[in-house]
Amino acid sequence: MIPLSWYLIFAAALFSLGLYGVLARRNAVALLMGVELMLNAVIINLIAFWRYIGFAGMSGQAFAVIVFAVSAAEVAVGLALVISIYRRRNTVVAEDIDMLKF
Amino acid sequence: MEITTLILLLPLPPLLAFFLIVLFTNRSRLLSSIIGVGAAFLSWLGAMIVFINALGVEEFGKHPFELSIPWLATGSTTLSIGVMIDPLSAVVLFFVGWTVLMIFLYSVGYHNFGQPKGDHDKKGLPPHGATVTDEHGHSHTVLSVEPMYSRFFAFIGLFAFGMYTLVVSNNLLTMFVGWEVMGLCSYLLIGFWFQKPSARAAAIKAFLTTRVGDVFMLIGVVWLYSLTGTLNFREIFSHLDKVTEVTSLFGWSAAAWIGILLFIGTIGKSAQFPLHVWLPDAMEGPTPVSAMIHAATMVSAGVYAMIRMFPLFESATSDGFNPPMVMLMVVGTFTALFAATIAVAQNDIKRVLAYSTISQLGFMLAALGTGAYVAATFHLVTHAFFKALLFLGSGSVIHGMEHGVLHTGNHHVDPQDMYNMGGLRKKMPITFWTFLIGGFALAGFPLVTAGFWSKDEILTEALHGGYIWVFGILALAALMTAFYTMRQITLTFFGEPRTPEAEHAHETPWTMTVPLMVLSFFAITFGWVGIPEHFPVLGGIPKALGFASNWFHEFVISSLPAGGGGHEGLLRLASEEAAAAFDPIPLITSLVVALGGLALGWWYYSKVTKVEQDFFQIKILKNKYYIDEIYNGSFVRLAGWLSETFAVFIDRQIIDGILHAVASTVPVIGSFLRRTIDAFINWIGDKIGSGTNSVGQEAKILQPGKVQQYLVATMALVLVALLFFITRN
Amino acid sequence: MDAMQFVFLAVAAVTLAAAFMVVSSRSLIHSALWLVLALFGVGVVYVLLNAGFFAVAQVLIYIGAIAILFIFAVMLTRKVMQDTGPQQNSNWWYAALVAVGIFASLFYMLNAWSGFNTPLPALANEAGLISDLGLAMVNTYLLPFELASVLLVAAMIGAIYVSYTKK
Amino acid sequence: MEPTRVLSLILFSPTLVALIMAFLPREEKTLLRWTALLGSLVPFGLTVAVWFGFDQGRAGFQYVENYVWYPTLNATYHLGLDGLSLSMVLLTTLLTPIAILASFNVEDVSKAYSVKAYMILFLMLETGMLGVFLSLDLLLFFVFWEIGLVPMFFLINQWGSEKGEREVFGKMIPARQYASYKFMIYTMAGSLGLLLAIQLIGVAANTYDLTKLYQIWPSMADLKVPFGLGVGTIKTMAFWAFAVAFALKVPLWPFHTWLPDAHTEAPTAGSMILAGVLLKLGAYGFLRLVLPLFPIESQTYAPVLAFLAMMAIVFGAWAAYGQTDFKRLVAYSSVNHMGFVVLGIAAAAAALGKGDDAVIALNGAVMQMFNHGLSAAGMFFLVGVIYERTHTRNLEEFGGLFPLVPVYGGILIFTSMASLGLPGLNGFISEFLVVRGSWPILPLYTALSMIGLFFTGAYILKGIKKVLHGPTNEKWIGHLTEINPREILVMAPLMVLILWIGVWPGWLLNTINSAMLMLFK
Repeated sequence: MIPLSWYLIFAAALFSLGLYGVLARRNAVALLMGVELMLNAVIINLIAFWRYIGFAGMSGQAFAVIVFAVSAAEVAVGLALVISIYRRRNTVVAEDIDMLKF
Repeated sequence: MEITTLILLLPLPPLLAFFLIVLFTNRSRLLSSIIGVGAAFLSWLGAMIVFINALGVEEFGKHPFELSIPWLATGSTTLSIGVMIDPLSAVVLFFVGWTVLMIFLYSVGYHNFGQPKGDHDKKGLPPHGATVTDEHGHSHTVLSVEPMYSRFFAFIGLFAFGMYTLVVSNNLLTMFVGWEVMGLCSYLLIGFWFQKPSARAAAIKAFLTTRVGDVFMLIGVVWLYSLTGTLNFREIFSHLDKVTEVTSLFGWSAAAWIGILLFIGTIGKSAQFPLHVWLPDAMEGPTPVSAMIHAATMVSAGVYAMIRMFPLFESATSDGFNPPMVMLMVVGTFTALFAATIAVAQNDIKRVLAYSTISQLGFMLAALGTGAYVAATFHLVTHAFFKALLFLGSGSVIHGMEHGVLHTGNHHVDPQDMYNMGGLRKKMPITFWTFLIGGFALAGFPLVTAGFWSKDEILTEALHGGYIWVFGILALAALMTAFYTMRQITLTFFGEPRTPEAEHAHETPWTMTVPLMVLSFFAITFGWVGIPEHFPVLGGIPKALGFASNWFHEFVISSLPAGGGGHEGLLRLASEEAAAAFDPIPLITSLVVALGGLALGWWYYSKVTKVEQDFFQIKILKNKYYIDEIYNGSFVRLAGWLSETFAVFIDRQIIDGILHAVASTVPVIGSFLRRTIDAFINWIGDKIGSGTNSVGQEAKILQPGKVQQYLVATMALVLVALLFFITRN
Repeated sequence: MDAMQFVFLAVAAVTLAAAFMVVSSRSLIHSALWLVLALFGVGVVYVLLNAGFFAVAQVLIYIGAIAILFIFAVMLTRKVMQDTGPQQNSNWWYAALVAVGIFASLFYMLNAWSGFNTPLPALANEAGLISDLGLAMVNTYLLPFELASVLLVAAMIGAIYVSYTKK
Repeated sequence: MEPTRVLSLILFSPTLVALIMAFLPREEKTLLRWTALLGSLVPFGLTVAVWFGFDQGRAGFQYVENYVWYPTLNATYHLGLDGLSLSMVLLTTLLTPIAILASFNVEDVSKAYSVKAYMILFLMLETGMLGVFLSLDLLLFFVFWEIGLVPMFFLINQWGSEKGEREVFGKMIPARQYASYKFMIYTMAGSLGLLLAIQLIGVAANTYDLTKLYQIWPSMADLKVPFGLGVGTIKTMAFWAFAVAFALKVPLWPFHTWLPDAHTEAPTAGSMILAGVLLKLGAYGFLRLVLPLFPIESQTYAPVLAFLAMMAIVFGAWAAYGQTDFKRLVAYSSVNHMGFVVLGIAAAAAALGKGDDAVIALNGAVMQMFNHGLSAAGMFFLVGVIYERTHTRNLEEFGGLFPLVPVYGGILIFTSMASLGLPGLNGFISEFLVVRGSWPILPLYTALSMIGLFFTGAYILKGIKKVLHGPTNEKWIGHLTEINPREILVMAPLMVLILWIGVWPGWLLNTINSAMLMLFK
């Protein structure tokens, strides 16, 4: 018998690891991987809540589907951007992409 | 088919021909002329059917053919238009049908159908002739085909449409439509050779001069409409009391003023003094056009409109004085004499006829002014026949002369100048005989010709009406008419050829001579339908043969709504006209003036061989009393000044000047404000701006542009928020 | 500790370990491969949560498509980013602090929540779950579902447009 | 039941098309032109459908749409049609595709002012004009009234004729700039008073809804009047504010001087729309707002209006006759023709509700608006056709072109005759009705206007004389090409309508007549 808390803690841990990846990695591709981990953590949360609390309806799963779509879109666009930047500026280091500074 | 439907369809074939030629067949001369003449033939056929049908109706004047349809919604009422044939329009339709068909046919020959194309002919200029080589290898110049041949048929088609519309209308509005369509066509046709500056000027002159009249006429129509609520002739005449009861300026009734306004329209259209100036210039157009304008259609239209509106004129009497009728009489009589005097001094064969037309139209209007309704109609019809004949005949002469000009190659010889002619009777026999008939009809050669009977009737009526001065002046004008007619015939056809060109003149093709012969038939016989009942010997012949005596009179007079409007004047007139007993004085006068004038003309001009010998080349007559010069000096220049100087000055200098002055104050105020208040505000603004700038310079370090740093900061903030929530609980 | 708990703990441990390798591995290719493992672990967690559809979708979409996409991206950009240099940026240290802090505070907050230890409710009818989801997608959540598809199309066009080079 | 949102659809479909065009690439000129043309045919098609669905016999407005717009101001988004606005909407939606087709040869003048911008501006202009004709709310009316100005300003300013300079304040500036600023500022100046008057009415009656104002405003006796002025004075001032704004637009003498400049300098299609529709906005304002809202004041000042109309007719004709610039001649002819519209309106104002004369005058005025729209658009287009080939508008430089361009010549004569008011063509019907209606009411002014009618003939014939007739000017031989099929296609619908209305005006006049009867009887 697994209580809800386990899933939540697991998800929080996964989220934090992903967050660390996003904040700390230099490579933009790796940065996107971190984002994927965070999104997965979110999906686990949604499904866990659905399983434990909102079992009567399908809202949890429906939201999860949307998050799936969003994450797929995010990866597609994100990687395309990375490739595009790589082509133009010959770098994938997130810190180097700083044209928006003052 | 209902007869009214047929009447409705009458004007359409020429209109259809116009559109067909303009849109489709303008490249084919043959097709265009077939369509044109065919359309004229269809209309002629329809007109004759209608006319014959009309003859068969008992008391036709009371039961005319009429058809109306609602056309314009005007408030709570509706304005109807439609067609009507009553005795008056039936006879007009008769001569219009014939003359139009003849003119169409004549045009085929006149514009040299079947001749080769000229080498240097340009659109918009008369053809110059073409060089051809015959089988023997000799090359010589012949007449060349008109470069805008098809267009001509389109235009005269539209012209015929206008005239038919005008004749079959049962209301003033469609009549005005036909009237104006003809105005347009006369503009287009007078300016047919538009590359000639003189033709261009003449076209504009014609349009604008007639427009002066039209503008007044429009007011007349509108006024009549607003008072009676209808424009249908018969309805107007049955509601004349509505018009006569209204008093207007000078205490004259509205009927008088409307009559005068409508008459001004006719002055323009029928070229009466003082708006006659356009008609002689209209000779710039090709000859069939002149015939169209003078005889068959346009100028007749003016008189026809007056005859049509006669009951209105009649009703305008107040206190024994009838302003519009007097005006008709004065203008008509004056013009009759005035134009005749000018005609005597003209050398251009067509110009003589042009002034003669003005003069003859004056006869009709004067007759109408004296109340001679039938006489005016009669003269209108006979004049249409013989004047069309004369114009076409003169065209034939000119055409023959052009042949001579081409033969000799001397292009300085004017083929229209009568002093370049002479002796043409042998060269152009058919033209000669028909022209002679037409000329005698115009002069009023006794008993035989139609012109005698109609002119005689006018003189008789004038005398009967008690207008001795009208009678006198008209008789004098008739004398001069006979004189200048004989002058023309003598100079053109008799004697010896005065130029080599005249020697080489040639008879014209059958398409031109056949119309001449047909028209000369009517120029003689049409007079016989109107022989007065009491005329010695001849008056009884119709009765003896089983016809109504003075058939024309009986037929046409029934057009007047006798008793219909309940108007006494009309009743009096109708009975009086019927009873006009025979009087020898006018008959003798007619005989004397006609024969005397002809004899004088023959006697004098058979001796004249050079223009210098001609006593009547009087400067003031030759220059048409300098009326053109007076108009140019006054009205035309005034209009030019008003438009080119005055109106432009007002717009550019005064109105725009005020605008610019107002506008120029704005920069002045603006610059003042800029120097004072703005300077202060700017100072504050500058301080704020520079302050912001320096703060920004300091703060920009916070914006490294690195995503992850931003994100760390964000997340740190999120963390702080979380900790805040945790500690709060 | 029953079997389920054991399975869960094992899977979670593997997943978290893999995730840790994802964010810390020097070689990006290794990172990507670790990501595959982590995602697979998450898929197993879905199975434990009776969300079979998501488990399948996880394998198909994340592992089958997204992870492969990552591997391609890594290969395409290999030239400039060798595995030799430092893989963490200069302030990774703040990042770690923030991540740990967030995890800690999340844990603390969840602990304070009354429903934290909700027991697992029984499944009413296992067979209908996927079809329920399908019905919900075309009934109640039709609009979001359609929006998601529009979003995907837009993302696809955008991705093509962004990475397309004009010749 | 009639479809309820069709008016909004008509109103905004040009804007929608313009929006779509904003996303098309600037280089694809052919695509842009065709999109604009096909897009502008949509409102036309809808209008034709509305025309057939319109019930002449029913009083009041049809196809009404009414939504709250600014609740605090009581302003509404209120659209509706009656016979008057229907005929004007038809004119607008008809002329816009024609004008767009006429401007297929327009090119980029700069990067910003490209064909794309031109077409978009044109479509925006259509929405502005339609909005004025359709709105039944004073505030909405004003908004659209102003919207129409902006595209026109840019059209004149950027695509206007390239040559010509005007001296202003001692400086020479390009004529098209001068014309566009004059047009803009002059009209805006007129609108100021209009806006104030609208505010006044809106505040006093607490509504901007025209259908309600028709009931309340004319009889409103107690106003919260500032400065202690009487109600009558305030109403008179409001009347003049309205009248001046509309008179500027019509334009009435002496407010007309912007017109020759703007018309002359505008691009061909711009002149077509200016003369064809924009001038009608002023006359429409008189009919829709001034006469119903200020019946008493209109009656009082009708002689003044009639005097100005007479001056417009006479001076417009004189000035037209005095021009040597072909386009300016045609531009002044608009002053002349629109004078008849105002004359009819003035006559109706003087005898409002008293019998058929007023209704006939109004019928004539509205017909004249429609007819002038057709013939003036045609004339401007024809001037544009020849200008494009010869690059001159100076009448003295033409001459005898008829043999070179017979088809063009025929079309020019036809259109000129319509403009001249030849019976059998449309212009005559309306002039006849105006004269018929105003003669019994204002005989003096009508009689004096006849001078202008005469000179109408004079200047039209002058135009034909200088362009087509006379000896052929040798320098154009071989250079002047015949009117091309696209240009004929532009003229064809205009010519068909000119002839059709001239021969059988009933289809149009019945609609107008029933509307006038309901509005003003």
